[in-house]
Amino acid sequence: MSNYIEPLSFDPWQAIVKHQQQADIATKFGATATFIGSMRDFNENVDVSLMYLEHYPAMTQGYLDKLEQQAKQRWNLLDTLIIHRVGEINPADPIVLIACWSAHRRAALDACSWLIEELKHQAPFWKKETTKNGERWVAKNTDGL
Amino acid sequence: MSNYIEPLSFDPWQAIVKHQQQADIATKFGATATFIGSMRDFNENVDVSLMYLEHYPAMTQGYLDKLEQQAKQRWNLLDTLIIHRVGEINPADPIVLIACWSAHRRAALDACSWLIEELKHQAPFWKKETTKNGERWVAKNTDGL
Amino acid sequence: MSIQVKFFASLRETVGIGDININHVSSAGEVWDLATDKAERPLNVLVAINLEYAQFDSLVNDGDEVAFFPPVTGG
Amino acid sequence: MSIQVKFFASLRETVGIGDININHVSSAGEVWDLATDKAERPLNVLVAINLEYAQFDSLVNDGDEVAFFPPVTGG
Repeated sequence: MSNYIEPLSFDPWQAIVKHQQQADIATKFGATATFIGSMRDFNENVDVSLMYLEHYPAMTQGYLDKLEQQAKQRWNLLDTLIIHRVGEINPADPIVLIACWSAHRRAALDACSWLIEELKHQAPFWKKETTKNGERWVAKNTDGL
Repeated sequence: MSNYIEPLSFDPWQAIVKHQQQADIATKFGATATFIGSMRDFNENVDVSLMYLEHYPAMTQGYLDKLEQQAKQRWNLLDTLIIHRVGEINPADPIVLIACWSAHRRAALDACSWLIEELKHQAPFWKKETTKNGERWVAKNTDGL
Repeated sequence: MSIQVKFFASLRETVGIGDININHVSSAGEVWDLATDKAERPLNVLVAINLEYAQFDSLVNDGDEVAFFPPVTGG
Repeated sequence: MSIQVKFFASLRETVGIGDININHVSSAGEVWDLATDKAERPLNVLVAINLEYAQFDSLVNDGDEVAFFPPVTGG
Protein backbone atom coordinates (compact mmCIF):
# COMPACT_ATOMS: atom_id res chain seq x y z
CA MET A 1 0.00 0.00 0.00
CA SER A 2 1.35 3.36 -0.98
CA ASN A 3 0.09 6.88 -1.56
CA TYR A 4 1.60 10.26 -2.17
CA ILE A 5 0.86 13.85 -3.09
CA GLU A 6 2.47 14.80 -6.39
CA PRO A 7 3.33 18.48 -6.97
CA LEU A 8 4.38 17.97 -10.61
CA SER A 9 2.83 16.52 -13.75
CA PHE A 10 3.23 12.72 -13.79
CA ASP A 11 2.69 9.75 -16.10
CA PRO A 12 0.07 7.55 -14.42
CA TRP A 13 0.90 4.44 -16.50
CA GLN A 14 4.60 4.65 -15.66
CA ALA A 15 3.70 5.10 -12.00
CA ILE A 16 1.58 1.93 -12.10
CA VAL A 17 4.26 -0.13 -13.84
CA LYS A 18 6.95 1.09 -11.44
CA HIS A 19 4.83 0.34 -8.39
CA GLN A 20 3.85 -3.08 -9.71
CA GLN A 21 7.48 -4.03 -10.32
CA GLN A 22 8.52 -3.00 -6.82
CA ALA A 23 5.56 -4.76 -5.21
CA ASP A 24 6.89 -8.21 -6.16
CA ILE A 25 3.44 -9.75 -6.58
CA ALA A 26 3.85 -10.57 -10.29
CA THR A 27 2.33 -14.06 -10.41
CA LYS A 28 0.05 -13.59 -7.37
CA PHE A 29 -2.42 -11.05 -8.75
CA GLY A 30 -4.98 -11.96 -11.36
CA ALA A 31 -6.70 -8.58 -11.39
CA THR A 32 -5.58 -4.98 -11.69
CA ALA A 33 -8.20 -2.23 -11.65
CA THR A 34 -7.24 1.39 -12.12
CA PHE A 35 -8.96 4.75 -12.23
CA ILE A 36 -7.38 7.92 -13.54
CA GLY A 37 -9.06 11.28 -13.21
CA SER A 38 -7.70 13.87 -15.61
CA MET A 39 -8.36 17.51 -16.39
CA ARG A 40 -10.91 18.38 -19.04
CA ASP A 41 -10.80 21.73 -20.83
CA PHE A 42 -14.51 22.23 -20.24
CA ASN A 43 -16.64 22.24 -17.07
CA GLU A 44 -20.21 23.35 -16.43
CA ASN A 45 -20.50 24.87 -19.92
CA VAL A 46 -17.35 27.00 -19.72
CA ASP A 47 -13.88 26.45 -21.22
CA VAL A 48 -11.26 25.91 -18.54
CA SER A 49 -7.66 26.78 -19.40
CA LEU A 50 -5.89 26.06 -16.11
CA MET A 51 -6.61 24.53 -12.74
CA TYR A 52 -5.04 25.03 -9.34
CA LEU A 53 -5.33 22.28 -6.74
CA GLU A 54 -5.00 23.27 -3.10
CA HIS A 55 -5.00 20.80 -0.21
CA TYR A 56 -4.59 20.51 3.54
CA PRO A 57 -1.23 18.72 3.57
CA ALA A 58 -1.21 17.32 7.09
CA MET A 59 -4.74 15.97 6.70
CA THR A 60 -4.59 14.59 3.14
CA GLN A 61 -1.67 12.29 3.82
CA GLY A 62 -3.32 10.77 6.88
CA TYR A 63 -6.63 10.54 5.06
CA LEU A 64 -5.18 8.66 2.07
CA ASP A 65 -3.44 6.25 4.47
CA LYS A 66 -6.74 5.62 6.22
CA LEU A 67 -8.58 5.07 2.93
CA GLU A 68 -6.09 2.41 1.86
CA GLN A 69 -6.31 0.68 5.24
CA GLN A 70 -10.11 0.66 5.12
CA ALA A 71 -10.08 -0.78 1.59
CA LYS A 72 -7.67 -3.49 2.67
CA GLN A 73 -9.91 -4.42 5.60
CA ARG A 74 -12.98 -4.62 3.41
CA TRP A 75 -11.56 -6.41 0.36
CA ASN A 76 -8.93 -9.07 -0.19
CA LEU A 77 -6.33 -6.80 -1.83
CA LEU A 78 -2.72 -7.57 -2.60
CA ASP A 79 -1.76 -3.93 -3.05
CA THR A 80 -3.09 -0.41 -3.64
CA LEU A 81 -1.62 2.82 -4.95
CA ILE A 82 -3.06 6.34 -4.73
CA ILE A 83 -1.43 9.42 -6.26
CA HIS A 84 -3.02 12.87 -6.17
CA ARG A 85 -1.76 16.02 -7.86
CA VAL A 86 -1.61 19.43 -6.23
CA GLY A 87 -0.53 22.78 -7.68
CA GLU A 88 -1.01 24.02 -11.24
CA ILE A 89 -2.67 21.56 -13.59
CA ASN A 90 -3.11 21.86 -17.35
CA PRO A 91 -5.85 20.37 -19.53
CA ALA A 92 -5.27 16.61 -20.16
CA ASP A 93 -3.00 16.30 -17.09
CA PRO A 94 -3.82 13.44 -14.73
CA ILE A 95 -5.15 14.63 -11.37
CA VAL A 96 -5.66 11.41 -9.45
CA LEU A 97 -4.64 7.80 -9.86
CA ILE A 98 -6.10 4.81 -8.00
CA ALA A 99 -4.77 1.31 -8.64
CA CYS A 100 -5.80 -1.93 -6.90
CA TRP A 101 -4.34 -5.41 -7.24
CA SER A 102 -6.06 -8.61 -6.11
CA ALA A 103 -6.14 -12.35 -6.82
CA HIS A 104 -9.74 -12.25 -8.11
CA ARG A 105 -11.43 -9.49 -10.06
CA ARG A 106 -14.23 -8.18 -7.82
CA ALA A 107 -11.91 -7.07 -5.00
CA ALA A 108 -9.78 -4.89 -7.31
CA LEU A 109 -12.77 -3.50 -9.23
CA ASP A 110 -14.97 -2.77 -6.22
CA ALA A 111 -12.15 -1.33 -4.09
CA CYS A 112 -11.06 0.95 -6.95
CA SER A 113 -14.59 2.29 -7.38
CA TRP A 114 -15.04 2.73 -3.61
CA LEU A 115 -11.69 4.49 -3.17
CA ILE A 116 -12.35 7.15 -5.80
CA GLU A 117 -15.83 7.84 -4.37
CA GLU A 118 -14.49 8.16 -0.82
CA LEU A 119 -11.62 10.33 -1.95
CA LYS A 120 -13.94 12.59 -3.97
CA HIS A 121 -16.31 13.07 -1.04
CA GLN A 122 -13.89 13.33 1.87
CA ALA A 123 -10.26 14.08 1.01
CA PRO A 124 -9.40 17.75 1.67
CA PHE A 125 -8.51 18.96 -1.83
CA TRP A 126 -10.00 22.00 -3.56
CA LYS A 127 -10.00 22.97 -7.23
CA LYS A 128 -9.84 26.49 -8.58
CA GLU A 129 -10.45 26.85 -12.30
CA THR A 130 -9.22 29.58 -14.63
CA THR A 131 -11.76 30.46 -17.32
CA LYS A 132 -12.08 33.39 -19.71
CA ASN A 133 -14.14 35.09 -16.99
CA GLY A 134 -11.35 34.74 -14.43
CA GLU A 135 -10.82 32.30 -11.58
CA ARG A 136 -13.52 30.36 -9.78
CA TRP A 137 -13.49 27.76 -7.02
CA VAL A 138 -15.31 24.56 -7.92
CA ALA A 139 -18.32 24.59 -5.56
CA LYS A 140 -18.71 20.87 -5.02
CA ASN A 141 -18.05 17.46 -6.51
CA THR A 142 -20.88 15.91 -8.46
CA ASP A 143 -22.06 12.33 -8.20
CA GLY A 144 -19.94 11.55 -11.25
CA LEU A 145 -22.78 10.86 -13.68
CA MET B 1 -14.15 1.72 -29.94
CA SER B 2 -11.64 -0.98 -30.71
CA ASN B 3 -11.02 -4.61 -29.84
CA TYR B 4 -8.72 -7.34 -30.99
CA ILE B 5 -7.51 -10.85 -30.28
CA GLU B 6 -3.81 -10.89 -29.44
CA PRO B 7 -1.85 -14.09 -30.17
CA LEU B 8 1.36 -12.85 -28.51
CA SER B 9 2.35 -11.49 -25.11
CA PHE B 10 1.60 -7.75 -24.89
CA ASP B 11 2.18 -4.77 -22.61
CA PRO B 12 -1.28 -3.60 -21.49
CA TRP B 13 -0.10 -0.16 -20.34
CA GLN B 14 1.61 0.56 -23.66
CA ALA B 15 -1.55 -0.56 -25.46
CA ILE B 16 -3.64 1.87 -23.40
CA VAL B 17 -1.28 4.79 -24.01
CA LYS B 18 -1.09 4.06 -27.73
CA HIS B 19 -4.86 3.81 -28.06
CA GLN B 20 -5.41 6.97 -26.03
CA GLN B 21 -3.01 8.96 -28.21
CA GLN B 22 -4.71 7.81 -31.41
CA ALA B 23 -8.19 8.47 -30.04
CA ASP B 24 -7.63 12.24 -29.98
CA ILE B 25 -9.84 12.81 -26.94
CA ALA B 26 -7.06 14.20 -24.72
CA THR B 27 -8.86 17.11 -23.06
CA LYS B 28 -12.37 15.66 -23.40
CA PHE B 29 -12.14 12.74 -20.98
CA GLY B 30 -12.01 13.23 -17.25
CA ALA B 31 -12.10 9.54 -16.38
CA THR B 32 -10.21 6.44 -17.46
CA ALA B 33 -11.07 3.10 -15.88
CA THR B 34 -9.14 -0.02 -16.75
CA PHE B 35 -9.19 -3.68 -15.82
CA ILE B 36 -6.38 -6.10 -16.54
CA GLY B 37 -6.72 -9.81 -15.94
CA SER B 38 -3.39 -11.60 -15.71
CA MET B 39 -2.22 -15.15 -15.16
CA ARG B 40 -1.55 -16.34 -11.65
CA ASP B 41 0.76 -19.27 -10.99
CA PHE B 42 -1.79 -20.84 -8.69
CA ASN B 43 -5.43 -21.84 -9.18
CA GLU B 44 -7.78 -23.96 -7.08
CA ASN B 45 -4.95 -25.04 -4.76
CA VAL B 46 -2.59 -26.23 -7.51
CA ASP B 47 0.50 -24.58 -9.03
CA VAL B 48 -0.06 -23.68 -12.67
CA SER B 49 3.03 -23.42 -14.89
CA LEU B 50 1.44 -22.66 -18.26
CA MET B 51 -1.93 -21.84 -19.75
CA TYR B 52 -3.37 -22.31 -23.20
CA LEU B 53 -6.25 -20.12 -24.34
CA GLU B 54 -8.48 -21.43 -27.09
CA HIS B 55 -11.30 -19.45 -28.69
CA TYR B 56 -13.93 -19.55 -31.42
CA PRO B 57 -12.40 -16.93 -33.71
CA ALA B 58 -15.41 -16.03 -35.87
CA MET B 59 -17.63 -15.67 -32.79
CA THR B 60 -15.26 -13.85 -30.41
CA GLN B 61 -14.61 -10.94 -32.75
CA GLY B 62 -18.30 -10.33 -33.33
CA TYR B 63 -19.03 -10.78 -29.66
CA LEU B 64 -16.45 -8.21 -28.54
CA ASP B 65 -17.83 -5.73 -31.09
CA LYS B 66 -21.32 -6.26 -29.70
CA LEU B 67 -20.13 -5.83 -26.10
CA GLU B 68 -18.56 -2.46 -26.91
CA GLN B 69 -21.68 -1.31 -28.74
CA GLN B 70 -23.91 -2.32 -25.84
CA ALA B 71 -21.68 -0.49 -23.36
CA LYS B 72 -21.75 2.62 -25.51
CA GLN B 73 -25.55 2.52 -25.66
CA ARG B 74 -25.84 2.13 -21.91
CA TRP B 75 -23.21 4.64 -20.74
CA ASN B 76 -21.93 7.96 -22.01
CA LEU B 77 -18.51 6.72 -23.15
CA LEU B 78 -15.94 8.54 -25.23
CA ASP B 79 -14.01 5.39 -26.11
CA THR B 80 -13.41 1.75 -25.18
CA LEU B 81 -10.64 -0.76 -25.82
CA ILE B 82 -10.73 -4.54 -25.33
CA ILE B 83 -7.75 -6.83 -25.94
CA HIS B 84 -7.84 -10.57 -25.25
CA ARG B 85 -4.96 -13.02 -25.47
CA VAL B 86 -5.16 -16.44 -27.08
CA GLY B 87 -2.51 -19.16 -27.37
CA GLU B 88 0.22 -19.99 -24.84
CA ILE B 89 0.28 -17.81 -21.76
CA ASN B 90 2.89 -17.74 -19.01
CA PRO B 91 2.43 -16.78 -15.35
CA ALA B 92 2.23 -12.98 -14.90
CA ASP B 93 1.24 -12.44 -18.55
CA PRO B 94 -1.80 -10.23 -19.12
CA ILE B 95 -4.79 -12.18 -20.49
CA VAL B 96 -7.42 -9.48 -20.95
CA LEU B 97 -7.48 -5.69 -20.99
CA ILE B 98 -10.58 -3.50 -20.73
CA ALA B 99 -10.25 0.29 -20.85
CA CYS B 100 -13.05 2.88 -20.83
CA TRP B 101 -12.87 6.64 -21.25
CA SER B 102 -15.64 9.07 -20.31
CA ALA B 103 -16.20 12.70 -19.32
CA HIS B 104 -17.40 11.78 -15.81
CA ARG B 105 -16.23 8.95 -13.61
CA ARG B 106 -19.22 6.63 -13.17
CA ALA B 107 -19.61 5.85 -16.88
CA ALA B 108 -16.00 4.65 -17.23
CA LEU B 109 -16.01 2.75 -13.92
CA ASP B 110 -19.39 1.07 -14.35
CA ALA B 111 -18.85 0.20 -18.02
CA CYS B 112 -15.44 -1.31 -17.25
CA SER B 113 -16.90 -3.49 -14.51
CA TRP B 114 -19.85 -4.52 -16.69
CA LEU B 115 -17.66 -5.34 -19.71
CA ILE B 116 -15.38 -7.72 -17.81
CA GLU B 117 -18.37 -9.51 -16.26
CA GLU B 118 -20.11 -9.92 -19.62
CA LEU B 119 -16.92 -11.06 -21.29
CA LYS B 120 -16.22 -13.58 -18.52
CA HIS B 121 -19.70 -15.07 -18.74
CA GLN B 122 -20.32 -15.03 -22.48
CA ALA B 123 -17.27 -14.64 -24.72
CA PRO B 124 -16.22 -17.99 -26.23
CA PHE B 125 -12.75 -18.45 -24.77
CA TRP B 126 -11.53 -21.55 -22.91
CA LYS B 127 -8.53 -21.98 -20.63
CA LYS B 128 -6.45 -25.11 -20.31
CA GLU B 129 -3.94 -25.15 -17.47
CA THR B 130 -0.72 -27.12 -17.20
CA THR B 131 -0.02 -28.32 -13.66
CA LYS B 132 2.38 -30.88 -12.21
CA ASN B 133 -0.43 -33.41 -12.69
CA GLY B 134 -0.72 -32.65 -16.41
CA GLU B 135 -3.20 -30.54 -18.35
CA ARG B 136 -6.73 -29.67 -17.26
CA TRP B 137 -9.47 -27.54 -18.77
CA VAL B 138 -10.80 -24.87 -16.41
CA ALA B 139 -14.37 -26.02 -15.73
CA LYS B 140 -16.03 -22.65 -15.35
CA ASN B 141 -15.47 -19.04 -14.43
CA THR B 142 -16.18 -18.06 -10.85
CA ASP B 143 -18.08 -15.00 -9.71
CA GLY B 144 -14.72 -13.30 -9.18
CA LEU B 145 -14.86 -13.14 -5.38
CA MET C 1 -28.30 -29.21 -47.45
CA SER C 2 -25.04 -28.71 -45.58
CA ILE C 3 -24.50 -27.78 -41.94
CA GLN C 4 -21.00 -27.01 -40.69
CA VAL C 5 -20.54 -28.31 -37.15
CA LYS C 6 -17.78 -27.30 -34.71
CA PHE C 7 -16.79 -28.54 -31.25
CA PHE C 8 -14.49 -26.58 -28.96
CA ALA C 9 -12.20 -27.08 -25.97
CA SER C 10 -12.92 -30.00 -23.60
CA LEU C 11 -15.99 -30.92 -25.61
CA ARG C 12 -13.91 -31.37 -28.77
CA GLU C 13 -11.67 -33.75 -26.83
CA THR C 14 -14.57 -35.66 -25.29
CA VAL C 15 -16.49 -36.02 -28.54
CA GLY C 16 -13.32 -36.57 -30.56
CA ILE C 17 -14.44 -34.23 -33.36
CA GLY C 18 -13.32 -30.70 -34.22
CA ASP C 19 -15.18 -29.96 -37.46
CA ILE C 20 -17.70 -32.01 -39.42
CA ASN C 21 -20.31 -31.38 -42.15
CA ILE C 22 -23.72 -32.99 -41.93
CA ASN C 23 -27.07 -33.03 -43.78
CA HIS C 24 -30.72 -33.81 -43.18
CA VAL C 25 -31.24 -32.17 -39.81
CA SER C 26 -33.77 -29.60 -38.66
CA SER C 27 -32.67 -28.55 -35.14
CA ALA C 28 -29.45 -28.04 -33.17
CA GLY C 29 -30.36 -31.09 -31.08
CA GLU C 30 -30.52 -33.23 -34.22
CA VAL C 31 -27.16 -31.78 -35.30
CA TRP C 32 -25.67 -32.97 -31.99
CA ASP C 33 -27.17 -36.43 -32.29
CA LEU C 34 -26.04 -36.96 -35.88
CA ALA C 35 -22.58 -35.46 -35.42
CA THR C 36 -21.80 -37.37 -32.21
CA ASP C 37 -23.65 -40.58 -33.06
CA LYS C 38 -26.10 -39.80 -30.23
CA ALA C 39 -23.46 -39.28 -27.55
CA GLU C 40 -24.87 -38.30 -24.17
CA ARG C 41 -25.19 -34.51 -24.04
CA PRO C 42 -23.40 -32.89 -21.06
CA LEU C 43 -25.81 -30.78 -19.01
CA ASN C 44 -23.81 -27.58 -19.35
CA VAL C 45 -23.03 -27.73 -23.08
CA LEU C 46 -23.67 -24.49 -24.96
CA VAL C 47 -24.76 -24.13 -28.56
CA ALA C 48 -24.33 -21.31 -31.07
CA ILE C 49 -25.91 -21.04 -34.51
CA ASN C 50 -24.18 -18.68 -36.93
CA LEU C 51 -22.09 -17.22 -34.09
CA GLU C 52 -25.07 -16.41 -31.85
CA TYR C 53 -26.08 -18.31 -28.73
CA ALA C 54 -29.04 -20.61 -29.42
CA GLN C 55 -30.97 -23.52 -27.89
CA PHE C 56 -30.97 -27.22 -28.71
CA ASP C 57 -34.47 -26.92 -30.14
CA SER C 58 -33.48 -23.95 -32.34
CA LEU C 59 -34.02 -24.67 -36.02
CA VAL C 60 -31.12 -24.90 -38.46
CA ASN C 61 -31.04 -24.12 -42.17
CA ASP C 62 -28.86 -24.98 -45.11
CA GLY C 63 -25.48 -23.24 -44.81
CA ASP C 64 -25.69 -22.69 -41.06
CA GLU C 65 -22.69 -23.06 -38.78
CA VAL C 66 -23.54 -24.84 -35.53
CA ALA C 67 -21.05 -24.87 -32.65
CA PHE C 68 -21.06 -26.81 -29.39
CA PHE C 69 -18.82 -25.88 -26.48
CA PRO C 70 -18.45 -26.08 -22.69
CA PRO C 71 -19.00 -23.11 -20.33
CA VAL C 72 -16.70 -20.26 -21.34
CA THR C 73 -13.66 -19.52 -19.18
CA GLY C 74 -12.01 -16.47 -20.75
CA GLY C 75 -11.09 -13.11 -19.26
CA MET D 1 -4.02 27.76 25.99
CA SER D 2 -3.27 27.97 22.29
CA ILE D 3 -5.39 26.79 19.36
CA GLN D 4 -3.98 26.85 15.84
CA VAL D 5 -6.70 27.78 13.34
CA LYS D 6 -6.58 27.27 9.56
CA PHE D 7 -8.90 28.26 6.72
CA PHE D 8 -8.68 26.75 3.24
CA ALA D 9 -9.64 27.48 -0.36
CA SER D 10 -12.63 29.76 -1.00
CA LEU D 11 -13.26 30.05 2.74
CA ARG D 12 -9.78 31.44 3.32
CA GLU D 13 -10.49 34.10 0.69
CA THR D 14 -13.94 34.92 2.08
CA VAL D 15 -12.78 35.15 5.68
CA GLY D 16 -9.51 36.78 4.73
CA ILE D 17 -7.44 34.63 7.09
CA GLY D 18 -5.16 31.68 6.37
CA ASP D 19 -3.67 30.86 9.78
CA ILE D 20 -4.29 32.36 13.19
CA ASN D 21 -3.68 31.39 16.83
CA ILE D 22 -6.36 31.95 19.42
CA ASN D 23 -7.00 31.28 23.14
CA HIS D 24 -9.87 30.93 25.59
CA VAL D 25 -12.28 28.83 23.55
CA SER D 26 -13.99 25.54 24.35
CA SER D 27 -15.65 24.43 21.09
CA ALA D 28 -15.03 24.56 17.32
CA GLY D 29 -17.97 26.98 17.05
CA GLU D 30 -16.29 29.35 19.49
CA VAL D 31 -13.05 29.02 17.50
CA TRP D 32 -14.93 30.14 14.39
CA ASP D 33 -16.57 33.08 16.14
CA LEU D 34 -13.36 34.34 17.73
CA ALA D 35 -11.19 33.81 14.63
CA THR D 36 -13.64 35.44 12.20
CA ASP D 37 -15.00 38.11 14.54
CA LYS D 38 -18.38 36.33 14.42
CA ALA D 39 -18.64 36.19 10.64
CA GLU D 40 -21.75 34.46 9.36
CA ARG D 41 -21.00 30.75 9.04
CA PRO D 42 -21.70 29.31 5.56
CA LEU D 43 -24.12 26.38 5.75
CA ASN D 44 -21.78 23.93 4.04
CA VAL D 45 -18.56 24.76 5.92
CA LEU D 46 -16.66 21.73 7.21
CA VAL D 47 -14.54 21.54 10.33
CA ALA D 48 -11.63 19.29 11.28
CA ILE D 49 -9.95 19.03 14.67
CA ASN D 50 -6.44 17.56 14.68
CA LEU D 51 -6.90 16.37 11.07
CA GLU D 52 -10.16 14.51 11.72
CA TYR D 53 -13.63 15.64 10.67
CA ALA D 54 -15.54 17.12 13.62
CA GLN D 55 -18.64 19.17 14.44
CA PHE D 56 -19.04 22.81 15.45
CA ASP D 57 -20.04 21.72 18.95
CA SER D 58 -16.98 19.45 19.28
CA LEU D 59 -14.74 20.46 22.18
CA VAL D 60 -11.23 21.78 21.65
CA ASN D 61 -8.21 21.52 23.90
CA ASP D 62 -4.92 23.29 24.33
CA GLY D 63 -2.61 22.55 21.39
CA ASP D 64 -5.38 21.49 19.02
CA GLU D 65 -5.35 22.37 15.33
CA VAL D 66 -8.79 23.43 14.08
CA ALA D 67 -9.44 23.80 10.33
CA PHE D 68 -12.40 25.21 8.45
CA PHE D 69 -12.95 24.58 4.75
CA PRO D 70 -15.61 24.41 2.01
CA PRO D 71 -16.91 21.13 0.51
CA VAL D 72 -13.97 19.17 -0.90
CA THR D 73 -13.51 19.02 -4.69
CA GLY D 74 -10.51 16.77 -5.27
CA GLY D 75 -10.14 13.64 -7.36
